[in-house]
Amino acid sequence: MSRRLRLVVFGLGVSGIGVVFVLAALLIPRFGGGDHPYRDLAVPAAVARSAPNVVSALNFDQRALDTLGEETILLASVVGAAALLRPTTSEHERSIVAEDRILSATTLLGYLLLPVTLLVGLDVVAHGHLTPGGGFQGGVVLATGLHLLYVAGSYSTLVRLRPLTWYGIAEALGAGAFAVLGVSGLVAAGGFLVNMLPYGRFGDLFSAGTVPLLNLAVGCEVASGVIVLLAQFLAQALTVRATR
Amino acid sequence: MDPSWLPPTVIAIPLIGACLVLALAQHTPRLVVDVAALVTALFTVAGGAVLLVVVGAGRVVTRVGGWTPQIGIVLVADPIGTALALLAAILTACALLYTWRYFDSAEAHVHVLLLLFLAGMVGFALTADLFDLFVFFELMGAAAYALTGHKIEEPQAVHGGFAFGVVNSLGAYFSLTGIALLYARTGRLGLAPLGAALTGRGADVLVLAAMVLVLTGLLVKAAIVPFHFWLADAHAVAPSPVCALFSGVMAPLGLYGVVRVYVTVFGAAVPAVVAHRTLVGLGVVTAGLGAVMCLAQRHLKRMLAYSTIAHLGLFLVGMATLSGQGMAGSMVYLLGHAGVKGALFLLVGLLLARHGNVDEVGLHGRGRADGVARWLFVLAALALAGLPPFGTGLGKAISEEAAERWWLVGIFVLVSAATGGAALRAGLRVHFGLGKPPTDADPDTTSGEDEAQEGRFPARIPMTMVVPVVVLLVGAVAIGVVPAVADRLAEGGRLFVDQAGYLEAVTHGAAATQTPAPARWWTLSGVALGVLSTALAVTLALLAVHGRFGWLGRLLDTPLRTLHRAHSGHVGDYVAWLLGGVAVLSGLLILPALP
Amino acid sequence: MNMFPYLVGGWLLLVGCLGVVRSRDLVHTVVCVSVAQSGTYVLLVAVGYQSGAAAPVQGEGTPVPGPVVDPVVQALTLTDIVVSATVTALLLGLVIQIAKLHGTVDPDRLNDLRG
Amino acid sequence: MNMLVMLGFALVAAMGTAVVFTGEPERQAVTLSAYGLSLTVLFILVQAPDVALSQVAVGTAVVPLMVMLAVRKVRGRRE
Repeated sequence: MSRRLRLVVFGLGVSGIGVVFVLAALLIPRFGGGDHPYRDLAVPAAVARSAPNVVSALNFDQRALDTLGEETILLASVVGAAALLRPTTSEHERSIVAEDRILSATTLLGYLLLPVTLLVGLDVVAHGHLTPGGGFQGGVVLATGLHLLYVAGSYSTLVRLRPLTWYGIAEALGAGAFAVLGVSGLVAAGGFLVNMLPYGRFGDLFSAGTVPLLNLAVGCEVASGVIVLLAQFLAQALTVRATR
Repeated sequence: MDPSWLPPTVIAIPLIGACLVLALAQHTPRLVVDVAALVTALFTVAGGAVLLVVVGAGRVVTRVGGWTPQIGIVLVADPIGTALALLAAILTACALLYTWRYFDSAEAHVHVLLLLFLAGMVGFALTADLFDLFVFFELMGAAAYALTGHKIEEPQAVHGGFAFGVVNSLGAYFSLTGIALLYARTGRLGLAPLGAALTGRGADVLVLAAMVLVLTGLLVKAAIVPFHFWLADAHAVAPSPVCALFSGVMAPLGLYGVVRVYVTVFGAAVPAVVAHRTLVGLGVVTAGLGAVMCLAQRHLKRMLAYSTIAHLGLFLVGMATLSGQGMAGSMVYLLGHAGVKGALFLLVGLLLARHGNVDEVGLHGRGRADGVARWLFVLAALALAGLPPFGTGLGKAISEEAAERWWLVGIFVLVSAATGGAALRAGLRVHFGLGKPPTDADPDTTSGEDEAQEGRFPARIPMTMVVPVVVLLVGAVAIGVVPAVADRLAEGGRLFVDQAGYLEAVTHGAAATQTPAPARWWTLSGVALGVLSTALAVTLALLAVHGRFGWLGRLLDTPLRTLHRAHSGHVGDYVAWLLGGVAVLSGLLILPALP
Repeated sequence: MNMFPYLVGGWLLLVGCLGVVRSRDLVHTVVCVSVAQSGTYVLLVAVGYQSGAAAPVQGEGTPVPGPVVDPVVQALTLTDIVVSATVTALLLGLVIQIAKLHGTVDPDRLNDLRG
Repeated sequence: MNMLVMLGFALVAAMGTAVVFTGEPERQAVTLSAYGLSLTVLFILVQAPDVALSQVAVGTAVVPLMVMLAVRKVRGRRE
């Protein structure tokens, strides 16, 4: 289609959808209203299992299957991106040029922020059932933290601290651990993904049953997965070149 | 013993297997990876088979995590969903066996992605939660985009994967918007709780708009016109064993989703006649367009892809009857089609491996020495047209009976004849060198000349590549000759369209009422119509091989060119059609359903 | 005013689609797809909002009574964000390979999948 | 309070539109990051701290970084 015709088809479609959507939005319960039947069931259920962070309870207990699927999507796309960005037979990875080691302000900031970020990441993973955050958020923070080394200008250090094979294995084990915990629920408590551990005392680090364990598995998978993912993009942008 | 542990186990097997393969892949030889992946797929097949037996003519309901349907996620295995999960597992096993000698690279990416893809398909077929359906939809998608673009040395492959990814993702976001609207109205996410909440209130614009949006993503997956563009591109470029999965089970799962969601969620709120009329219309248009485009291809995988689109249209017509019989007919047809079409894709993969080419013209006569493969190709082409006793023929016969109206029966016969004829034409030209190679090249179509080599030009065809073809064809015959299959699916069809029974089973776990569905089997007219479409296909193929279309060919030239040009491979075009399609769908479903 | 947040969700979905349709660069296309998806987050959190309610994270010690905003939509949005990031990664990977093989990322100049 | 929430929604709508109408992918990585930040602000305003944390990690850091790297690779091919 020509650009013009394409925009005409799109325009007709959008006007139709727009009218329907506005008419539908008029019938949605008032914004900010108090009618949330699912919430009224989910919040007491979470509290009964000593999980103050109801969102975590939903993600790792009540709707844990969604999260299993979500982590599998992440796994699939990390493996998929690795497959799509593998160097082809007509490409090679050029060696990394050693950077000069002048301690600029950015470098210093990068090195200073690195431990802080890693600690924050671990904290977010560990307290996922108590405070905002969890395995996913913490995992991303951990992975991003490691990449502060790239910001600090030391791609070679980053590469040395990043044995990708092991992160690949850690990613697989993290994702597998979630499913295995699900199956253990089946064996131990008669139901897939059943929260089979004692719920503990409300607000304790070791409470809410399997929620912290699942958080840990996800944290491990997400941190390794995002590192592997970003590694592919960094390699493409920095080192993979066509062989002439 | 309570069988509720089985459905989640069947989802978990390929998932855990994929993680194991990925962990192993880094440090073990290729053979270990091949065996581990294949064993995982076979375990999933076994799990699916056991589940199918346990489900019987009822439903197995699993409350994941032990939560009630209002709080947690529920899995419901019924005969039709389980049959589709089993089909996905069998096709994945075939694909893994076929890839054993197919890819040179020692990478385990394909194995892991295929197993994750399988987990997504099984989850999609078994879940009874609308948001969970979206999650598994995306899981299928993520694995499928990467598999489509896997041949990264080939320009068309990455382009096709990209178009597929964009269109499918946007379709999924429309679905999610619909889910959000439904949640705003009802505060529920489970299919059964949603259905219960919408019962007896009638449908207003909010509910109808939500329905249109939710169905959009599923129709994109099912490649129904005008959401079908991605399918031909993706199938043309994906590795052949992956195509067998896409055509055989991924796209049909989209149709499964459409009917599942309509029946369980909207069955009581939206008049059946409105849904019926719209879906039949979409099915007829899809079948017709797919058949025409199928005949107009020279790229063998694109030809098979359009034939899949045509068949998806036919399945939708059968399912749109919203009757047990129509559902059963479509399912038998779908299973037979998966075997036949899978075999055809694998045979084309063999051509690609042996000759480095999938162009009907360029391969003219070059497949004469392919031994058993050339006879299998002709047989599969005839089966595609509906030759009894293949499952395709039986499914077509049952669907025709369910469709009732004579003109719909005519469409079934013509469309299956056209797709079978196109495949037969290619087989006769490539494997038997019949007719003269055509010389005119249409600039608006893709030829298959520059398709990248898959595999490594084996001098002899390896057994690992022939066995899956034979397995698939034997399976397609078995579906047509083992009465238990059609019987079980007849039961399944009846359960599938029974909204009240589904809601009852999820909320109270009550067993299905045991009124046996009438058995569906070959009838005299069914056999006759199957033979008729096969004969038409043969006639069409012979005419086409010898180029005898004369004035008809000249008359069709301009419209064909326009059609070719509309399938432009431009992702912006596809999205414009997507939006236009949603608007049309809104018009068809909302206006007549308003009080 | 009462429906404004819902309209923002719909607007983002459709404006993202518009971006895809008129895009002249596939990287731009991918970013527009992610904007379209963000429309779904916005719609979801808008649906779950309750005026004056607290975040669905109970305080330390004992659970605090009183309304909280709907945590379910937030759980869904979290999943949605992961999906968005992964889809973006895959599509960008494909774009990088398209650039290598076709020498262009202008959709108007990619014409190898016709008919 | 509600006024602030509405402003948040308006900001997100404006920023999202701006991202779409930024034609140059190089600059889009920046507007996308800013858009991610505006979504984060909105999520904080509507009492969704978990979502805000995800969004700030993914939407303002990881995704724009991937976009930037992809642009760098794609542009590198053209020169």
